[in-house]
Amino acid sequence: MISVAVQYFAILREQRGLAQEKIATTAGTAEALYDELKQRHGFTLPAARIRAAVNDEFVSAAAPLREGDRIVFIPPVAGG
Amino acid sequence: MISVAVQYFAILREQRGLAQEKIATTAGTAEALYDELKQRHGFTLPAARIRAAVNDEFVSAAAPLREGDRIVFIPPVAGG
Amino acid sequence: MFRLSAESFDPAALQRTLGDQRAGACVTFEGWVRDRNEGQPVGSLEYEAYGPLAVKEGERILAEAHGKFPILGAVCIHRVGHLQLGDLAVWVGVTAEHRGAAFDACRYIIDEAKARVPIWKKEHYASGDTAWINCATKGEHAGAEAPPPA
Amino acid sequence: MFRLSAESFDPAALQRTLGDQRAGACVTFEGWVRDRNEGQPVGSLEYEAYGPLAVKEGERILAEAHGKFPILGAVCIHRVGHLQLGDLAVWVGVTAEHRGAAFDACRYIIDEAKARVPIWKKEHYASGDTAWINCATKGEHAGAEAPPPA
Repeated sequence: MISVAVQYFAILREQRGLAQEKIATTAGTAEALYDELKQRHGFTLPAARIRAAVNDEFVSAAAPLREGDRIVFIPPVAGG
Repeated sequence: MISVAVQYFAILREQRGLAQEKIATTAGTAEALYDELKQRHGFTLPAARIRAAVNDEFVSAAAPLREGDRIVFIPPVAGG
Repeated sequence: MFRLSAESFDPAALQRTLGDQRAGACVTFEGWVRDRNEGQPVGSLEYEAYGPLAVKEGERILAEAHGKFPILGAVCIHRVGHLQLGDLAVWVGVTAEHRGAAFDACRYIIDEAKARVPIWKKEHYASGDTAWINCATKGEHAGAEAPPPA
Repeated sequence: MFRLSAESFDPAALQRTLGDQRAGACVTFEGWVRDRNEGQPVGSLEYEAYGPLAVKEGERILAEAHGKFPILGAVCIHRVGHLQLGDLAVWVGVTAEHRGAAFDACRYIIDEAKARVPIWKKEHYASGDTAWINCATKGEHAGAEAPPPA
């Protein structure tokens, strides 16, 4: 069990109802954590459409999580 | 013999030393008139690199000239 | 320079910062909030950014443009917050000796920024509905699923 | 609208005339007087136009752009007279719903204008020489014979 910080933006922030939270999890990867949170909070976007960032850098879906990481799940972007 | 008005721009204006003149000519086409003027005034640009306009519209090199036409010989352009 | 701005900004002033006597060409792109998307009347827009990564990714895109094209300067500023119809949402300016590189790099920067920089757009429709663009899932606002580039 | 201008003009004001709530994209091109051409230091530039035909041909190019690309507005202004380094020589602005058309049309307009509109450019070099660009004949300023697009 590790403790990580999760930040939410855009549709995920609205579906979660808050912008950040601490999570205790046994998920080993960013993708596994997203799937866990999707179940718990009813996120509509499938994991395949989400990218992840850890400590303000993009990471792969299979990137391992470490104690204290700050994780952002990134919905499909639409700048401009 | 017809009488036409010729206007010069850019390098032709400088080589001719004036911006317009009346010409009495037996030249039947724009190109023939350019060749005549090139001889007379020492224009450096060959006829192949000159376009012609008659009465403010582009014409082909073989366009016939008529009494009173206003002719412009157009050196290679370089806008922008 | 890639920046996010919570306030409206003056593109003419930005363009002056690109002034360079070696430059023969300056190409700019402005993205404006338009009054409809995919046929639906739009009333206003919200942009939200994941700031630190948006700026890093934006700077990476500008560095890529400098590597790919012979350009002299490149700047991109993206608004965040609530924007109204006609507002300037994003500005890209590129200078180069010759125009081909300036056009190509400007296009590259806005294409990549729209695809990669973590910024999200929420449309507020005249109907009162809203939608996060590109974030719809099947059955929900399907029209907003894959909007054309704008 | 295609225009020649004997005086400097404000591109920001021109761009405002293109404002349109249907437009999601505005692309502009500015041609600036740069400090060298083909390796030769340039001190200043003169532009001379055959006014009536330049405006007719410029308007034809804008009409062609409207026919070829789904754009909303297009404007081109070209300076004539004696310009100094850094001065704005030509401005093109195009609006469209989507950016692809705005980029393509802006590029089309400046490419065609440079190739077809009867405007001539005389460069004044630091050396004191001058040359009408594209008008050199063999042996005379051969370097200026076919300058790259700028």
